[in-house]
Amino acid sequence: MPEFLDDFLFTYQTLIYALGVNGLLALSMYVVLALGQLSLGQAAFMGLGAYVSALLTVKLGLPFPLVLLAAMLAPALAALCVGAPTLRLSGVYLALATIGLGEVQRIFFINSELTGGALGLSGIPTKGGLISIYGSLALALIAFAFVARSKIGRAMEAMREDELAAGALGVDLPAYKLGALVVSAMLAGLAGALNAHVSSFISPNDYGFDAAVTILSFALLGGIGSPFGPVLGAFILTLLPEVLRPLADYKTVVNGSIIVLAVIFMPRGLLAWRMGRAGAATGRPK
Amino acid sequence: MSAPRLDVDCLTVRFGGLAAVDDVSFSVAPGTVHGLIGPNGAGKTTTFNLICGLIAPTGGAIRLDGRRIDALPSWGRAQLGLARTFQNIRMFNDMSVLETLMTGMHANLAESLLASLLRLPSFRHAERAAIDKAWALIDFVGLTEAAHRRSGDLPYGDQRRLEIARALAGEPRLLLLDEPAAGMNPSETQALEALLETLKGRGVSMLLVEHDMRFVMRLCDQITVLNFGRKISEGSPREVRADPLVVEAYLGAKVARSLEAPP
Amino acid sequence: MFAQQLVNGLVVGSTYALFALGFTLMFGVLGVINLTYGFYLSVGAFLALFATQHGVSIWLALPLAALASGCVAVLIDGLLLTPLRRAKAPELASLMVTLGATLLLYSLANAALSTDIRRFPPGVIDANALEIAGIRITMTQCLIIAAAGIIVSVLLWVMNGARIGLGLRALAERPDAAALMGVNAGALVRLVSLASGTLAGASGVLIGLNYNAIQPYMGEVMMLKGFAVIILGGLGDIRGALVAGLVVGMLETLTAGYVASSWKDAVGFVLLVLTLWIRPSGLFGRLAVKRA
Amino acid sequence: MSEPKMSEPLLSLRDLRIGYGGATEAVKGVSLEVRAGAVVCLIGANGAGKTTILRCLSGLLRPRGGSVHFKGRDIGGMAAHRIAALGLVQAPEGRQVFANMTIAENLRMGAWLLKDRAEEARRRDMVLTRFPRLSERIRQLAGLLSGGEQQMLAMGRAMMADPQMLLLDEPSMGLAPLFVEEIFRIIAELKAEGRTILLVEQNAQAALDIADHAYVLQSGRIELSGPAAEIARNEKVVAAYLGG
Amino acid sequence: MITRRFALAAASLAAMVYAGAAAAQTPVTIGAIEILTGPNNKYGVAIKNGFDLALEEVNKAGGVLGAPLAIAYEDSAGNKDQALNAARQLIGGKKVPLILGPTLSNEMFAVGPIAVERKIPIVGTSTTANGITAIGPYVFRTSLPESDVVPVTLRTAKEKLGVKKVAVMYGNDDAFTKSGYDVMKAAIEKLGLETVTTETFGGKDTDFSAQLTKIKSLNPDAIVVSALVEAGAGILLAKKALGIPDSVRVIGGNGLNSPQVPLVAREAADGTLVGSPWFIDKPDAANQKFVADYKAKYNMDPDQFAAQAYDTLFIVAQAIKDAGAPNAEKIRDALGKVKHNGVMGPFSFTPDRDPADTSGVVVIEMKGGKFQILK
Repeated sequence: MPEFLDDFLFTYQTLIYALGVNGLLALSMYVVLALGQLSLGQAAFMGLGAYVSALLTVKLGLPFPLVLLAAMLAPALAALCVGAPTLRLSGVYLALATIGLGEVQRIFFINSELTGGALGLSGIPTKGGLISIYGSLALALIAFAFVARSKIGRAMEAMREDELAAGALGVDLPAYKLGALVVSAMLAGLAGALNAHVSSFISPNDYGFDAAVTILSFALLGGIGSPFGPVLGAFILTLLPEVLRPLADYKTVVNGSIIVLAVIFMPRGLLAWRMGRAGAATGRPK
Repeated sequence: MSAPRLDVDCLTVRFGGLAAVDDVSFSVAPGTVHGLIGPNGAGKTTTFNLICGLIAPTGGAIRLDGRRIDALPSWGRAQLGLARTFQNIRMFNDMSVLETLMTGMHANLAESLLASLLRLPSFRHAERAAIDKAWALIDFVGLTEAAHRRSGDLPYGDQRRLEIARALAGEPRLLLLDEPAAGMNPSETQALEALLETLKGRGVSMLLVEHDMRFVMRLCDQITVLNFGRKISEGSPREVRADPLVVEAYLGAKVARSLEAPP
Repeated sequence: MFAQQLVNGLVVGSTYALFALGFTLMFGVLGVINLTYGFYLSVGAFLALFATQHGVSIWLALPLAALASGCVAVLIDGLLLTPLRRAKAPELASLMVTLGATLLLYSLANAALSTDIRRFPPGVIDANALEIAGIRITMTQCLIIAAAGIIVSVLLWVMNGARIGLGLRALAERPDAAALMGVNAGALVRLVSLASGTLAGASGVLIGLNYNAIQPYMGEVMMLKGFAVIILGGLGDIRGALVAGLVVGMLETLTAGYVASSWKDAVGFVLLVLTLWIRPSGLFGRLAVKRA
Repeated sequence: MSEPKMSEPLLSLRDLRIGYGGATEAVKGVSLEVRAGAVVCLIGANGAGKTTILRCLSGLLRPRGGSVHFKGRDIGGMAAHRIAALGLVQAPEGRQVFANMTIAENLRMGAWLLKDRAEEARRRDMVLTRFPRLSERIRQLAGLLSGGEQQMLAMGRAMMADPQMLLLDEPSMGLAPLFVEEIFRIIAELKAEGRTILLVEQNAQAALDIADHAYVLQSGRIELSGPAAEIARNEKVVAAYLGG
Repeated sequence: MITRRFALAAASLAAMVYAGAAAAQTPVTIGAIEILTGPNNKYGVAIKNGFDLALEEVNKAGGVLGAPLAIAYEDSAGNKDQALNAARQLIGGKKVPLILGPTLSNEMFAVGPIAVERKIPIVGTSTTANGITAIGPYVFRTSLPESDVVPVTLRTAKEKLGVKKVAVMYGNDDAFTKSGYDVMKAAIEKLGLETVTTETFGGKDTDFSAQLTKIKSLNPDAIVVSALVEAGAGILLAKKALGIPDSVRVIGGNGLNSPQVPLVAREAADGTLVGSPWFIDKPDAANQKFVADYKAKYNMDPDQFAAQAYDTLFIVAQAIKDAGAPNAEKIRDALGKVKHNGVMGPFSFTPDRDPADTSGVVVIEMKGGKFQILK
């Protein structure tokens, strides 16, 4: 590898990884928002994925693909537990229940000997990297784009617009809500696992409420008309702090202003384009 | 007489101590239009919601083609072939007319998650068939020009048609119509009536809650009249409008007379 | 020790309730989860701090700082949320805009004030604890408990008895119909912002007096607990906010005193999740029946 | 049809145009007037713009062009609460009662702008005499009322403001025949008391029976206007709105 | 007279030329990652102040390798990812031969491995957690780890105050306070003290009444506290409010060793014991000069973070001079051999790159808002 490229990759490695991981997190948020639910547990799901994967790698030395699988299943289980009771309720309640999950989980990580408490887990071996992160992101994007243009995508949008009417058409509301939450938890868990294995160190406070809010803002800034919006939002919000580095103290001020202005002037997100919902050309039959 | 499509048997629901629907029974024969009328507050909307599955009954049974459905949630009933429209139109505003109709086919569109992820031929065929069917429905309800428009932007009358078409898209066994003519003027009502007549001609069974008596009397084969949560009369339009109980509680002498005069 | 722990719990619970009251009021009438709410608490604490540092009596500084926080709340609501309300933007957009504003406001405050913790000048209030039958309680703590009780009574009276409360409930339920009755929606929205901002400011001063830890992020720290409390009490429910605040405060204290302090912070959230399982509308909340 | 008096109309619209967002105009230049003491009805198909006009008159929508004068004052774009304060009060489409409040509280809301308690009590008695069904259930939540009762409450609520002019948007919509009769009987009573009413109705027959003057709205424009009795005989109106 | 004036002129000319030459040279730039924004920026700012003050002196004395020394600051905002980005920026982009910081132990656990990977020495000035230097052979620290300080404090308390029974409180959601606690626990066991209870709290908590009420009922001789300033001050205040007698001392870790504590806790802070490699009233001349200069420049008192940073910059400058070239590998080797006598006392590195000398540690007690040596 030529030296300048090597230097470039080294300098921006964390950023390049973070873009991909945050893109995945934004997609995990998108699945839930796309059917009109709101979860603030994405950070918790991510943390669970990160811890489970790190422990399995460090303590048991399991092979990476198996570790990733486990890192997706554990948050899926947590999503089932926290999602089921709130299915009957409006989105706000799921949001708050997931905040609860996040806090309880954080306190568990802090108090447990196994997870190293507040000191976190360090020395997680580097595994995966560019290919696994961006491969997952691309796969997830394609999958979401395909699903959006199918019966499932239509049912999800129908639920977001009018849950009652969607139910009257035979859309199994609890199954869809729970399914979306579980898929979203799996994606967040995957993102957490991938991230843990490129950053070598994780600690409970990385997955708190602030992180949850940041993940939400990825999706909202980008817009949820298509799965591409949230990824765009994630890229912008990940790059901003780095681009604005010279502003030092006023970095967060500018960051905040951008969010405020974007919402006021583009309430449907930066990428307001709504993806078509049919899986084939909708022209008149010949 | 053939087995009933919908059979409502001793249906009762209480809110607190109050019986909003009290021991109501009626049935809808296949291919017929059944009217459910009564004064405001008589329990029509509650009965309607009980049949759709938005409220759980306190007692009694509801059967669709002989199968108990009263324990199912609304989507479960929809999957078995119960479709409905809403009194206040509920559109999927951002969807095009065509997409709305494809959404209406949800319950009997065979697409697995795997097939849509992999874009298998089975998925493509299902989608193409759905689109073709949607076009046929669009033409049928006369929304051809609006097929690609955002459904939230359509005028009221068109939204009403689209809502009915959306309900029909699932090829329901029974169509529940909640005051479809509300907010329509006589000419629009006539157009709606024509549409429903055509459906009836195609053998679609319907249960209709409506206040426009001319509309109800012309369209319905059988009518059930509720008052204070109880059934007070049942029969053909002619029988019902002649029933003094109905005249007293609901129609009023003037309307009853005007209905008897041939239009 | 048990009696003392009960008093501790009462004080902590009252601070939670104080904080949650304005928060739940804002949600109840304006229908928005306003994340900038915590900031008004910091504003109140700092304004009172500066005033007392310039020799103003705390009894004057408290109401003035609280009112000024209310004005800041009105200003921010007018700048950020009113345009969204007018454009009938989706509810998540409002959440998002307050999120952005939170980032902006706290970082500005941090740049201007630094994050050093500060406390009121000595002697602004009698800091000595009263000791009654072995139970110690300070003047500020009595003030906090009394304030929580009084504010709840006043709010309940306003919302259920007073004419203005009637207008607020009407506005919350059907803004258009309320406007047709001659309700000046803009003015009432400002009034609610003012009231909840003032409540936040006042609780900021009291919390600042009690814990002596005034710093720009102090309001942000309260937000998570605030969420738990307003959900437990039922969103928008004033009586519920008081009871839930007290319950959470009491349980936390007893957990720390008799179980394990490391699980103290989890109690509120475990309770939250349990509540959602058993009684999703909160302790007092009624779930609105969806009508077809 | 010469107008004997040259007095100013109570309400007059000149070339009113209204549109939402960037979309095409829903109301494309409507002029109409309502004189004090008259009942004027506005009929037309769904989507013709009737409700849009009423919402604009009440200040819930801003006009894009043209003018609205009430009692000689330009009220185009004025805030809703100020228009209500001038005495132009609407009972909106779909009733819009405050479901989580009792009937008594709903009525109090109607008198929101009134400071005089004694007067409020007097008006309440008046309203309750007119709508005895409401007085039976005065402590009940409005959300538990039937549709017809809610409509009565909506009208009673509007009457609590003792309006100089009443805007009624689809008062008979979704009501059982007996209730429809009762609502129109009440409108007739109000007319007999000399109240000024602008009535928007689907039930064109009943509306034309009661009104002095009528306007027919189609696609955002006035197609026809004149004394109600004449309009009721117009062939096109009979065909399109009265049902052959 | 003339000669003297001439000599003076010549000397000053020479100085100017020399300084000019140094200025004209491309400066030797080292990197620093500190928390300069966000809620924890007071630590980063104090450290930066310490560096800048020392940097002025180093450059006034001719800089290093004939060129001025410069520091490229990067902000981590206390965020692990931003700290990583900053480190990569400094190593890959600015090609610095050495990095100072980062501020928090947590950040060091993330940043340390990549410095090791690129063989760039990284010197923590405030990272006191266990296991920092075990990250790899390029990770140094100049701050005494808690494990060197806390046992001294506890032993002194036992010997001078007769402490036998202690209650322990620590912030369990923060790596710094948690590792402080681990050290305390070990030291308490080693000294044979009895622990009556161990209580935890969150770093952002403001209410400690429940824990302290429980502690009060158990009558310990002292309360051992591992906390940062905010929580520490809150504990002192609550202890007084709950009427725990002044004879029950609070024995703190490094977090309580801050001039902020008495600012907030005021008289409630009196009697607090901490161990420290440095305190503001240390009488030696170097320290007096440092404190005076710092006050003159920043208009506030320095804290131990500033002092450690101040010393560290001299140590690093010395190592660069000794290395003879701004080369990471050479600087690392030179660092291991530096001997420096600064405001903290004599300093050198152990083979494990930790501070070797703990003789500077004194146990100090708060009296009337100021720390003084425990008699």
